[in-house]
Amino acid sequence: MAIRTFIEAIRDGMAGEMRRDGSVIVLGEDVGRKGGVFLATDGLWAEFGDDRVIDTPLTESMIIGASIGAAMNGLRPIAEIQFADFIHPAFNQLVSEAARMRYRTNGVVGVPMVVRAPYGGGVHGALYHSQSVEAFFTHVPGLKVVIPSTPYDAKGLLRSAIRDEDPVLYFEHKKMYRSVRGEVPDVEYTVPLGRASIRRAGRHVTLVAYGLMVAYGLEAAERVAPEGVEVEVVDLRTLRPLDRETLLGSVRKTGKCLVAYEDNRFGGYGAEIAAIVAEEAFDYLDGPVSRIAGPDVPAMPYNHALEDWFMLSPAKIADAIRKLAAY
Amino acid sequence: MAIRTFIEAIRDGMAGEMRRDGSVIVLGEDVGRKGGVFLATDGLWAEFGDDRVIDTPLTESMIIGASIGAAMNGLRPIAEIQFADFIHPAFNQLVSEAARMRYRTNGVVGVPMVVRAPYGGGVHGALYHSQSVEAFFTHVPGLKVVIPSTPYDAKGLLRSAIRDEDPVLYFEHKKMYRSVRGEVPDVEYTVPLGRASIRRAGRHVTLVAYGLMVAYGLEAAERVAPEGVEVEVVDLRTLRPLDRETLLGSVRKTGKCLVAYEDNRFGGYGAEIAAIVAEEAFDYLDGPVSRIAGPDVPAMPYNHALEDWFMLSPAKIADAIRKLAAY
Amino acid sequence: MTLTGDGPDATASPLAASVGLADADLVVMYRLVALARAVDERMWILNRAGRIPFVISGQGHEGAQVGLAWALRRNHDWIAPFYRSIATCLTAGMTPRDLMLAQYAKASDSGSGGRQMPGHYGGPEHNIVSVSSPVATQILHAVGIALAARIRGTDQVAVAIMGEGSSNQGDVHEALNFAAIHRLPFVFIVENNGYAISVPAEREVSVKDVAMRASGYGIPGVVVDGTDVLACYRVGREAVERARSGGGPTLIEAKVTRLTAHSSDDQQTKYRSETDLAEGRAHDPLPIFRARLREAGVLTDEIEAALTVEIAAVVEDATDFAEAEPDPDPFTAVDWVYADPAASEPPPPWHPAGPGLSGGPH
Amino acid sequence: MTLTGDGPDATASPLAASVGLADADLVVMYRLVALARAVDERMWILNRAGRIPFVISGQGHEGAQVGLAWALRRNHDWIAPFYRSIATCLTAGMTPRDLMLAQYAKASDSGSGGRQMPGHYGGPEHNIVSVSSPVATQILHAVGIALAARIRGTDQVAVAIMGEGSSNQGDVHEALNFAAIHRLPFVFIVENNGYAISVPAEREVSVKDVAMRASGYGIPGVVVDGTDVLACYRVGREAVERARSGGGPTLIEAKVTRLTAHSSDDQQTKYRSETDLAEGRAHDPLPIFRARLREAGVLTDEIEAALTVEIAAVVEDATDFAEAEPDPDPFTAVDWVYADPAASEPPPPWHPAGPGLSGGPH
Ligand SMILES: Cc1ncc(C[n+]2csc(CCOP(=O)(O)OP(=O)(O)O)c2C)c(N)n1
Ligand SMILES: Cc1ncc(C[n+]2csc(CCOP(=O)(O)OP(=O)(O)O)c2C)c(N)n1
Ligand SMILES: [Mg+2]
Ligand SMILES: [Mg+2]
Repeated sequence: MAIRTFIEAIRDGMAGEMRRDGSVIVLGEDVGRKGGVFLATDGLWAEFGDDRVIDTPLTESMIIGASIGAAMNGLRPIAEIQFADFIHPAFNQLVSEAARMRYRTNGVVGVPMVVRAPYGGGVHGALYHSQSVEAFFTHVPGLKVVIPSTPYDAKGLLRSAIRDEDPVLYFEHKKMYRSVRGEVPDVEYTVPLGRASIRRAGRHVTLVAYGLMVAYGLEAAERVAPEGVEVEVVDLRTLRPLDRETLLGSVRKTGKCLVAYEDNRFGGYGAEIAAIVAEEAFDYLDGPVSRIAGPDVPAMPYNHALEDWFMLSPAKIADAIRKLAAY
Repeated sequence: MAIRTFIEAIRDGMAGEMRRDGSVIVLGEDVGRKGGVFLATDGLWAEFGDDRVIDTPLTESMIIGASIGAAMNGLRPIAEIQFADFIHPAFNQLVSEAARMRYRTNGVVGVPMVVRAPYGGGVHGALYHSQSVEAFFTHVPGLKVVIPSTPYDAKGLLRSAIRDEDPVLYFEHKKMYRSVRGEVPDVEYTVPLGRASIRRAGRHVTLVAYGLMVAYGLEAAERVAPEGVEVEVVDLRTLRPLDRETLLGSVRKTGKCLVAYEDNRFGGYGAEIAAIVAEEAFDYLDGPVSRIAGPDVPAMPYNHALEDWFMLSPAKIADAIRKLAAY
Repeated sequence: MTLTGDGPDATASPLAASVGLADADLVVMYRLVALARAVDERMWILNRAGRIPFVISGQGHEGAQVGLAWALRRNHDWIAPFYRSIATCLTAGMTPRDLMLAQYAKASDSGSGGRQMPGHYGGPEHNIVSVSSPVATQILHAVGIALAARIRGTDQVAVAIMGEGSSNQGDVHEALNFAAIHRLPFVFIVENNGYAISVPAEREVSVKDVAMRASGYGIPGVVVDGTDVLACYRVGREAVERARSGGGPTLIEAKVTRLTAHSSDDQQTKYRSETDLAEGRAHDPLPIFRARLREAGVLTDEIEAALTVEIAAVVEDATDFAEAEPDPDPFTAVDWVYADPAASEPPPPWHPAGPGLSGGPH
Repeated sequence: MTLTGDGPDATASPLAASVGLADADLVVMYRLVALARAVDERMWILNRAGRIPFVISGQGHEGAQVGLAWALRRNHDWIAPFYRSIATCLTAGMTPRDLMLAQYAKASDSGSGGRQMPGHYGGPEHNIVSVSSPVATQILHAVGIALAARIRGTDQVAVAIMGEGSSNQGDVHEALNFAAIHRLPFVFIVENNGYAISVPAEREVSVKDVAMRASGYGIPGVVVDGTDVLACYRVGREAVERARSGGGPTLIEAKVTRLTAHSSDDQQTKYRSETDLAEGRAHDPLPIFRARLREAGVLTDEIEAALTVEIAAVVEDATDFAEAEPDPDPFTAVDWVYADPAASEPPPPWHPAGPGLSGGPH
């Protein structure tokens, strides 16, 4: 067991899979010699060379579209989108093509590829380097969406994503890259897609979260614990496919559910979680399924005062927990 | 009062605004001489000429991006996307640019433009001419989203959308173009954005719908009426901004809420409606907030047997109403 | 794809010899053009008869399609075609039965199992990429395929094909730039028929020839007369050889004509003059190729008569066969969202919940 | 933007006369180059001192920016710039205070009120389009602006500016095609500094000169040395005149150098050799323009001394001013989602619910 940062775990996950499987390649802007703007791919170009670590032109639709083609012809591409905010030019390729290839060929042609992208705010990234984009893609059948919250999971989930036969979007909260550390075994292991994890057990309120919000949620749980509120924190890890059993099992136990997400509230991923819980755990609910989420403004503004206003925090989540617990 | 088809009402709405305001232009693929593939713009080119009715190249990002620019320099463009399925190449321009221009200029620069697109299935349109895309855009603060359900509203809402100072996506269910008729006054009138309409009053279940699903929902309500189930049908009309008062008022009255939408269920627009109702009307609920929606497969398949399987119908909605009413 | 070899098949008229083929090749090529036309015409008849709700056609494009595709190695090279690529698909190995199954959207349609709209062909066993509707996306798939071919050393060439209107999409720019930088084994074919639905070329492409855009990527651009099947073959062969030998991509623009409306949903007389339509008909590749082969003595009365009979029978067979095949079982519509059925969301309430029917292949 | 007129300002050295300007114009242009550099250098100092978290720089691009922008009519023509456009923005009328307010993201930043990241300028009163981060989108805005100018008969020209890496985005293809078809009053400027962050031009653009792509759209493409400010002006003027007089768009590629790392988050020594960096420094437009003007006798010791003092004072003033301005009130963050505050969703629970504070401007 070594202690690794979040980004090191991601890098290790890629390097490990590239060593194991010669068909895995990495492509994206600045992923080669520079090793990526966050250094997620640092060292890969030196180890695997020009053919397997490709510095692409500044063209996201091409990065995704060519990855689809490469996946159809025997490779397993890991495409890096430099910031999740810049995935939008590739939206058509992801939604119309990657997501539908297996379905439209009646199962004959698959597209095994991973799209990695740093998302999320609180890093002075402003309107265009802070976005949470998961809701756009969790809505799309045919895509899988993973958002890890620990270095252990980051590596294990990434390995599973690379081995998956279908396109997986893998979003990494950029604020966690260097601030989060944890134990990561040196041995090869995977964490399966589609399984949530209960990070903290509790009897009164289920807090559903993913990515950075898991850490904030755990901190919020600590804050309210002395007040006698026991929070169960469910880390979804894979947003699609969703682990309904773990989610509903927890809510049926606690009777109260709060969903925390950093993205804009209206139509965000948490809306689906809330809707599922409201429908499928209705008889168990002792309070309204609640959400705490990013404000409904177009994007995270830059000035620190504005950014702080936008971002969720352990304190804001704790307030929402208190309100729900008191219901 | 004249009886007009849905598409005639839309055409009249555009023509009326173009006559009233010289800054309104129409642009898109085949909108000129051909009058659009559904003939929504038929006759406009003959009346308003090359400068105001522009046949563009086959490039959606350009259609939206240039509309943004034109709107910044004094025009009010109505951009037609030939099928909603083909709006995805313009996703970046809509989400990163149109939606954020006012916010990023702190209110100084607005983008008054309308994007019209036919959406929806049940017309043998297959995987790429049947899609419901509203959920991608209702999630984006800065955009407004309108989906009319009657010729009267189609015209009145379109006029309001054209006069609005912000970008409005206006989706038209293509199955309704010629099959739906209704009274449309010859006088100039508008229907305000952001106001839902109660299409049928009832005491037992609130059915929330928009677009084609309003008609299906009304038919479903008819079907269950003899069984003693009184359904209140709320037609949202504007999906964003949402008319919370009408929505919540109805659910607080009936205590039961069913949301019907044609789009894929998971993460669809109806998830947000369900989440809002579950949170804000919790104390009034006599049954789980329920959803009936399109299956979670990547798109609507072509063969009629598969398409029928995919599409909602009055019968399917009636079944869902019965289940909820019996709760 | 040449048949040239020893034996009687190796006979070559001066015409055939001029492009390095045997007369037998030319006859097969002619048959493909004529067959594509016959299948296509049948599609329209079926549409008018209410048997199939939608037709999109390759009529006028067939000469270029056969000539260009003839330069590829069947079942080895890759093709990312578009909705007019009927003759391309036939040349690459699909059969009239395959096409008709797609047209009827039957369960046994090997491209999509009846899920795709007519005209959206796919032939996985022939390395034909499944056609989708949003135009131009396929160019990036072909470029990615070419990238994989280069990295894996498979000696494959990838071809993408689309109309001139579609070539204005942003994806085309990004694809050509990347393919050119990496000198990928890639060929881009534009079938320029002068219209994107109703919009004439001068309102949708800013230059006379799409091929003029090639130099902006540092790759060769060639214009070829799409009615000249053998010229298309020659140009295609050069591009494919260049691609295979590491010389990088080529842009080929074939000037063709659209003999039909855009699709069965279109009325082209609304936006095309009678002169324009007549001019189009004068560029029909079928009679032009036929006359050329007759002149060269390659096509004789005998051969023609035999082909006519054979093609009629094949089209009849394909139609009858496809018509008789079953529709897909509606409950298969949940299959193949993912490779792993467990990854699917639960099916809708109207879906039977029996084993094998919820969320996965059965 | 020329100052040429009667009076002492009209004096023209042979150098100035060669481009139809007065010496006074040249001095103002030189001042703009030097001022942009000084503001830029100050930004880095502030960054290192921890005053501003992020810098993205125009150093090395200023000569081209001033020369090209000098050809525009201030506050009439439109500019859709990018994050390196410091000198462009100054030439178009923004002040060092404006730039520093943006850099500090203060409430009184007229471009965005502190919402945008440093480098994302905007000057509505000068028809400078607010810069966003996703590259290349602005080319379509400029084209749309040009379309509106043509339809409304405003006699305006619209310019879009970006780096060579960004010019590979699909939006560029779609924009140039449309602008060329309609011969819009539009100029596309590419500032080619040989890198897109760490990726060298040969891996991101498939041709030596981006200008080679112009012919693929049927528009003129010009390469100009970005260290030659007056050549840039000449080329810019021709393009702007052509655009204004109905001659359609032009693509101008200015060869420039990136004197700094991509941004304050980048370490360029990781991917650029010392030779490459030295070569870059040899193409610094500031000393080159200065030498040229001194040689021509336009820039004297006296003028230089005065400029040095003035620029230092202006930069000092701008910094002090911006530093002292207040941050935005966090509760204004709900404002301007829509023109109509009632269209906003309710604010989050941590937002005060007082009048004017929920969902609208106040
Ligand atoms: C992205 C996208 N936008 C619009 C359409 C609708 N559409 C289908 S074919 C077509 C015209 C294509 O013209 P061209 O590329 O010249 O091919 P042609 O049909 O003339 O062979 C259009 C606009 C589409 N399929 N995809
Ligand atoms: C769509 C998009 N993708 C990626 C980025 C990240 N990014 C910012 S600047 C840049 C390089 C731009 O290179 P170039 O266009 O040559 O301009 P330069 O910075 O060299 O002046 C990249 C990749 C972005 N801003 N937008
Ligand atoms: Mg065409
Ligand atoms: Mg550059």
